[in-house]
Amino acid sequence: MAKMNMIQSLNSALDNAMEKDPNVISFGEDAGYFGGVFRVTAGLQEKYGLDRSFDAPINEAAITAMAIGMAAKGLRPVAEIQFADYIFPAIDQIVSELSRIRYRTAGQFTTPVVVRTPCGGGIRGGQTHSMSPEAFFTQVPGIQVIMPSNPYDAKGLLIAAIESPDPVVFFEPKRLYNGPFDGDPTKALETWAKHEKGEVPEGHYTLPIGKAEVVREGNDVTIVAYGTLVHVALAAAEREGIDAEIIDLKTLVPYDIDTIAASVNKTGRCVVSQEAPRTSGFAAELAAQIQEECFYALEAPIQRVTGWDTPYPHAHEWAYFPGPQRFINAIREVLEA
Amino acid sequence: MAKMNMIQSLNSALDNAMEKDPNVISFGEDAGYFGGVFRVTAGLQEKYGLDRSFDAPINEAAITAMAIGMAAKGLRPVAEIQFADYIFPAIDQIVSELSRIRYRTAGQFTTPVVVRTPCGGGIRGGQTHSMSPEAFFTQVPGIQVIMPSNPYDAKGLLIAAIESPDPVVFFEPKRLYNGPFDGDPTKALETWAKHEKGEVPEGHYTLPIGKAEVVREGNDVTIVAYGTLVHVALAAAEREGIDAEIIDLKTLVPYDIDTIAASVNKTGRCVVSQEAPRTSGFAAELAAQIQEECFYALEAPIQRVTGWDTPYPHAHEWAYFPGPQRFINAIREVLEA
Amino acid sequence: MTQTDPRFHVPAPHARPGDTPDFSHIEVPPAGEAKRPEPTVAAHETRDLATGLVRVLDHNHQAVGEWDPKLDAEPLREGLKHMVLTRVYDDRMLKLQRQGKMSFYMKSTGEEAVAVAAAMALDKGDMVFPSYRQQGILFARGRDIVDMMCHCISNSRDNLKGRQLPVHYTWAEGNFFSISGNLTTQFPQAVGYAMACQYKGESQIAASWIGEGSTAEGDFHGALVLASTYKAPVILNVVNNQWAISTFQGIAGGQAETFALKGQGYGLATLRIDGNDFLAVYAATQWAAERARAGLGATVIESYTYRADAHSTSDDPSGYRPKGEEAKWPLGDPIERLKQHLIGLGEWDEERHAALEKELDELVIKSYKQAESFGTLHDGPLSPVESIFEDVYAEPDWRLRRQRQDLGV
Amino acid sequence: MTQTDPRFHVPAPHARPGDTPDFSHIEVPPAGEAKRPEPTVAAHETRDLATGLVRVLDHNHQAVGEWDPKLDAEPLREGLKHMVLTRVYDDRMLKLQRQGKMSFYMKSTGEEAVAVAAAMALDKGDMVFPSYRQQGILFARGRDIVDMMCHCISNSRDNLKGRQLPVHYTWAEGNFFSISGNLTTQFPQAVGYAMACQYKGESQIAASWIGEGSTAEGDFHGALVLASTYKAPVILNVVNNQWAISTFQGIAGGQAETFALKGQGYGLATLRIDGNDFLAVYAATQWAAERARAGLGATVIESYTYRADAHSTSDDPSGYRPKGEEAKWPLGDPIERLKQHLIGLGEWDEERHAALEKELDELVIKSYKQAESFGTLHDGPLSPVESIFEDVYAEPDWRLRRQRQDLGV
Ligand SMILES: Cc1ncc(C[n+]2csc(CCOP(=O)(O)OP(=O)(O)O)c2C)c(N)n1
Ligand SMILES: Cc1ncc(C[n+]2csc(CCOP(=O)(O)OP(=O)(O)O)c2C)c(N)n1
Ligand SMILES: [Mg+2]
Ligand SMILES: [Mg+2]
Repeated sequence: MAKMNMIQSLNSALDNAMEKDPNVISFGEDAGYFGGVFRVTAGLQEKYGLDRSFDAPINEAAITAMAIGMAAKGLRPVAEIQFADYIFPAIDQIVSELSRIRYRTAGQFTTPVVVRTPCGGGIRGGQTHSMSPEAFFTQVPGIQVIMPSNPYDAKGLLIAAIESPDPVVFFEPKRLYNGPFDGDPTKALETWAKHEKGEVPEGHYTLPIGKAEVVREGNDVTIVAYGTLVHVALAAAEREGIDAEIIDLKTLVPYDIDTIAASVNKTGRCVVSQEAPRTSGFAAELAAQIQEECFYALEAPIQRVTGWDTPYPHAHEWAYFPGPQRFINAIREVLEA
Repeated sequence: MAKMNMIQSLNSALDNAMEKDPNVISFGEDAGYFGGVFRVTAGLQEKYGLDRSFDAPINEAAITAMAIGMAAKGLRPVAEIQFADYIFPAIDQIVSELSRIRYRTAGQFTTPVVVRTPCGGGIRGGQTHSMSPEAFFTQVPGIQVIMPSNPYDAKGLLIAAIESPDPVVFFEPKRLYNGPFDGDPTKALETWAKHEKGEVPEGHYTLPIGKAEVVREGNDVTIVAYGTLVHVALAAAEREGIDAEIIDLKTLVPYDIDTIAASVNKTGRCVVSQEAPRTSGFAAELAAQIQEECFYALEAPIQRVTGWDTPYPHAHEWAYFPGPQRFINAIREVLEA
Repeated sequence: MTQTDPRFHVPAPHARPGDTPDFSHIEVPPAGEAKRPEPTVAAHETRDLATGLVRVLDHNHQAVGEWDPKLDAEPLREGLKHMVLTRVYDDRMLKLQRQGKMSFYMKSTGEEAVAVAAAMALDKGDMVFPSYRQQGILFARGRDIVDMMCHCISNSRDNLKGRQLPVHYTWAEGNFFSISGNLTTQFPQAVGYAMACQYKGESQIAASWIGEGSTAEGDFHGALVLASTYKAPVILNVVNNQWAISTFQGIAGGQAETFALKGQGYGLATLRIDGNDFLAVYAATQWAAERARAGLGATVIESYTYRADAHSTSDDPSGYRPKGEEAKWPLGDPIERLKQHLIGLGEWDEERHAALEKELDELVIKSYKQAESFGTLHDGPLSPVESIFEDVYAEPDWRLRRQRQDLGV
Repeated sequence: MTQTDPRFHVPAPHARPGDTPDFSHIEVPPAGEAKRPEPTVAAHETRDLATGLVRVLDHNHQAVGEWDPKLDAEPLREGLKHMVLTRVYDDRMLKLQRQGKMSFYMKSTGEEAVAVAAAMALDKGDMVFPSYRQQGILFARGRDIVDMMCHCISNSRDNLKGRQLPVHYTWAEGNFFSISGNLTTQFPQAVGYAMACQYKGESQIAASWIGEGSTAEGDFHGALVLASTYKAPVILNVVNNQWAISTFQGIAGGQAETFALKGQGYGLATLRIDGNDFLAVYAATQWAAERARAGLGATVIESYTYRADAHSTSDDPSGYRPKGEEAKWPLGDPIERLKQHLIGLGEWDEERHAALEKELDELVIKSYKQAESFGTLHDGPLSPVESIFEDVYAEPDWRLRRQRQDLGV
């Protein structure tokens, strides 16, 4: 075991995967020589050579298409999109191609590509460095969607994604790269050093795709979160002393409905959350499915804690970000209903 | 008043709008000389000239970007994307640009573009001519999303979209172009000639964006539908003799929550529907919001009638398409719950 | 409102319905004129070849000049056979589509050489990423016709389980990648595939085809950027058949001299060839493959040809171009030209040709009977309904398992 | 695992950290050598200009050759002043960013001529679609410095209401379009805008700028296709400053000879110019604007220059290129070169230059004080919080009204 932040653990995942399987290669804008603007791929080119970790031209569609072609030939490409905001030029290759190759060829070709990309706000990135576009990808049959919330999970899930026979879009909440974040920007930055999920094995391990984790047990309300908001939800529950059960979803597609339903059936109340704008975000899918699944257990309407239906503003980032107060409001709402 | 099918009424909308405002122009792949593969823009080039209705290169991103640039200079561009399946190359220009110009310039520039595109299955188009990607766009702050279900609405809403100060993605359910469709592919094709919504004024009129319509009154269950499924839901209710209230949503963003909530509060039961794959579709947004809004009125979980989480298959199109039987199953489920 | 002069330029073709077909603007250089540099030549030295037109078969149907691939009669006859089969098959399938046997069809009439000659010049192991109009590759590579038909009529033996539109073939065994309904997406994929071939240390290369209309897509540029940056062993074919559904080549081409010339901007080798000349297509592909295998990177080949029939069964060209335009196409018909060449060589004659056509037509008819015995789209049997839930993922997750149950299959 | 030879080609720069900066591979043709055709010339006749390098200022800082725009001393001094102001402003803003006054900053050091000279050669009414490194345009067009700063520190007077990252200016009055954080998206938008200018019968044209790294995006191709098809009156500038964050120009350029050459493939006029030569940039822009206004379509201009500082305040170039590389750049510094030219003309001297620098630095400092009086990102006041719900739509719909309530503002 070693202390790692999320950048290091993701780097370690790539390192282990590349060590183990010579078909694993990594590329992206600034992701080769320099090792990525967030340094997730640092050192890989030096260690594995120019053709296993390399720089790509600034064309996200071409990066994805290149990965698809390589995967069809048996490689295991891990493509980095520098910011999730810049995944949109690639979305046609993801929606129309990557997701469907297995289906439309009836299994004659498969393209187990991982598209890694940092997402989310909280770093004053403004509207083009802050998006959480995960819900777009959860709509696409054939794609698995993952978003870890800590270094330990990030590594285990990234290796699992690379080894998955299916294509994966892997979101890395960039606000968590260097430390957990409870939603209070005025506090001193925390690091992963003191966090138990900052303890990361140096060797190869995987976590199961599709499994959520109850990160806090409780009886009064279930909070479903993923990525950065896991920490915010925890902070909100702690701050208010609420007996909340908090689920870290980790995988969005396929999401772990059993774990969620068991919890909501127990607590009878539920808050679902996402950092993205409210309308048609992934929390809507969760709410829709949970009310169907647990209707008779529910004692109050499911509340959604989300970003607003606006672009991510720069200066008023913290008015947009769904911080602890917004969780507390929603929890009160469901508890008092 | 004249009898029009949906192609004619959309064409008439464009004609009226171009007649009225010389800044309105129309373009797209095969949309100029030939008048569009579905003939929605037929005759416009002849009538208004080569620079008001013209062919565009096969580059959906460039078509959208061209529209943005033109709109910034004060034109009112109506861009056709030949099939909604091909809107993905344009999605970056829509999500990152079109939707945000007003916001990021604090109103100094606005880009009132309409992107028209035929969507949905039922014409044996296979996975690349059948998609209903509307939910993607409902996630994008700054965009209005419309999908009419008949010639009368189509015209009134298209003119409203063209005159809207905001950008609009306008979906045309292609299975409805030539006639209503109740979901039974074995029946003889119907035309709009005998349908009351096939009566369309020849002159200029608009329908309000954001207003739904109760197309069938009822007391036992509310069915929310849009596009092709409005007709399928009606057929299901008729066939089973169910006292269903059916709402034609027409506008998805902003959706008419008041009309929906009033109905669900009355009936206490609700089915929401979409043709797109189930996960994270627009029906999820509806269900999430309705359960929040009408929780105490609901006597059963809201059911979603949707496509499956698969690409749209070609041969088994009708096993995928959410036809009347799937509505009936869902209605029974909510009624018997 | 009356029509005024357009306020900005919108290109228009030379002739529209009602006009007399007019190709007088097309310059056809004499066959044999183009120089053939070594495949090791610097990319920028192929610039002239991007604006010229490599032609081997002259107006007397004789093979002339440096690009003559000097094939024996046997492969020429084989090529002829594949082209005739392609045409016969296309014609039959169109008829069947009109009879409601399948939902859709796309012919390659007039463009048979582009696919067949290229396929013959490639190794069978080379991976092809075609568009929907290179069915000729399948014939050249010996795909079973019954299997092809089973796909087109989506029956129980369709190797794509009824999931794809007709003509959107996949044939992994034959190194034939999945055809996408989305234009141009395969172009950059082919480059990635080619890079992976090098990565694996194999001599395999990749080749892809798109139409001239499809060059307008961003993915065209992406493919050329990748090919240029990584010097990938790939052949990037642009089939300029003059039309993209109803829009003529000028809507994609604009003021560009040729489509091949775009490759020069990326430092790629470029050839513009007579796509109706079997020998030119063969020679160009061979040249580009040799170059790619030598590690010298990609070649952009523009095949100049004409789409002699409708875009697809959903299209009627009489709405946008003069009737009979195809007969006036100055580069003739690829089958006729190769046939006359072989006759000129004394290696073929009209009788054998007629016999071949008859034989292949019978083969196609017989094959269709056989294919139909496995079902048709209209009457079934199809792939089992539950197969729609398979292959979305390696294993269906709970959502798909439940949905299958909901459908009751 | 040890490093082996790469199995496919991956381009690498001539020098990396620790190496001695090396620009010996760069050919610098003598100033004055390039021919200047009339702006009405056929696009393909500008091919040589796509691979050459238009230079006006020679090594003695004299203006030579056909491209000399023969400007009076006054506009030259004005240009010098705008460039100095740009640099002084950039330097000051960097310091302020380091002090936490703003979240982010991007300098244009070394590239001032590209923006300033182009802006001066255009009409003020021409619409510009810049990237984030053409702040020089704002100075040349006389934007109020305090306003610029108010944007960068997102205070209560930020004309973008704190919604955009610093340096992502918009200034409609000055015909300066919104800068996007997404690369290259503005390139095809500029073409659409230019077409609309023609549509409205105005003589206004559009100009856009992207970096050489950004040419790899699909939107680059889309812009050139549109410009070619519709012959739009637009100037498409590629600022080749050798670096795209940490990747050198070869990752986008691959085996291409130059970036300008790409324009030839679309039948567009093409110029490759010394971007550190104020007169060359001015002359080229003037030429392209004249061509555009004459209805002859677009010009692709590659400005060859060097990003003399970090990509942005989030970047440290010492991780990927040798320290001091900027000092070895063979085309020198744009400010120094114009200054020496003016001195050579007897129209300027070191004293006046020092005084100018001082004056502008004081202006910037004073302006900042003033700007700060309207607030800073850190300490406020900012735009009112509720403004985050405005301008999403013309009118907020029920969702935004409720959300504003939820936020309690
Ligand atoms: C991304 C995308 N946009 C639009 C279409 C619709 N479409 C299908 S074929 C076609 C024309 C293609 O023309 P070209 O590339 O010249 O190929 P050809 O049909 O002539 O072989 C169009 C516009 C599509 N299939 N995919
Ligand atoms: C679509 C998109 N992809 C990636 C990025 C991240 N990014 C910002 S600047 C940059 C480098 C751009 O280089 P270049 O075009 O040469 O411009 P320069 O910074 O040199 O002026 C990158 C990759 C982005 N902003 N947008
Ligand atoms: Mg074509
Ligand atoms: Mg650059």
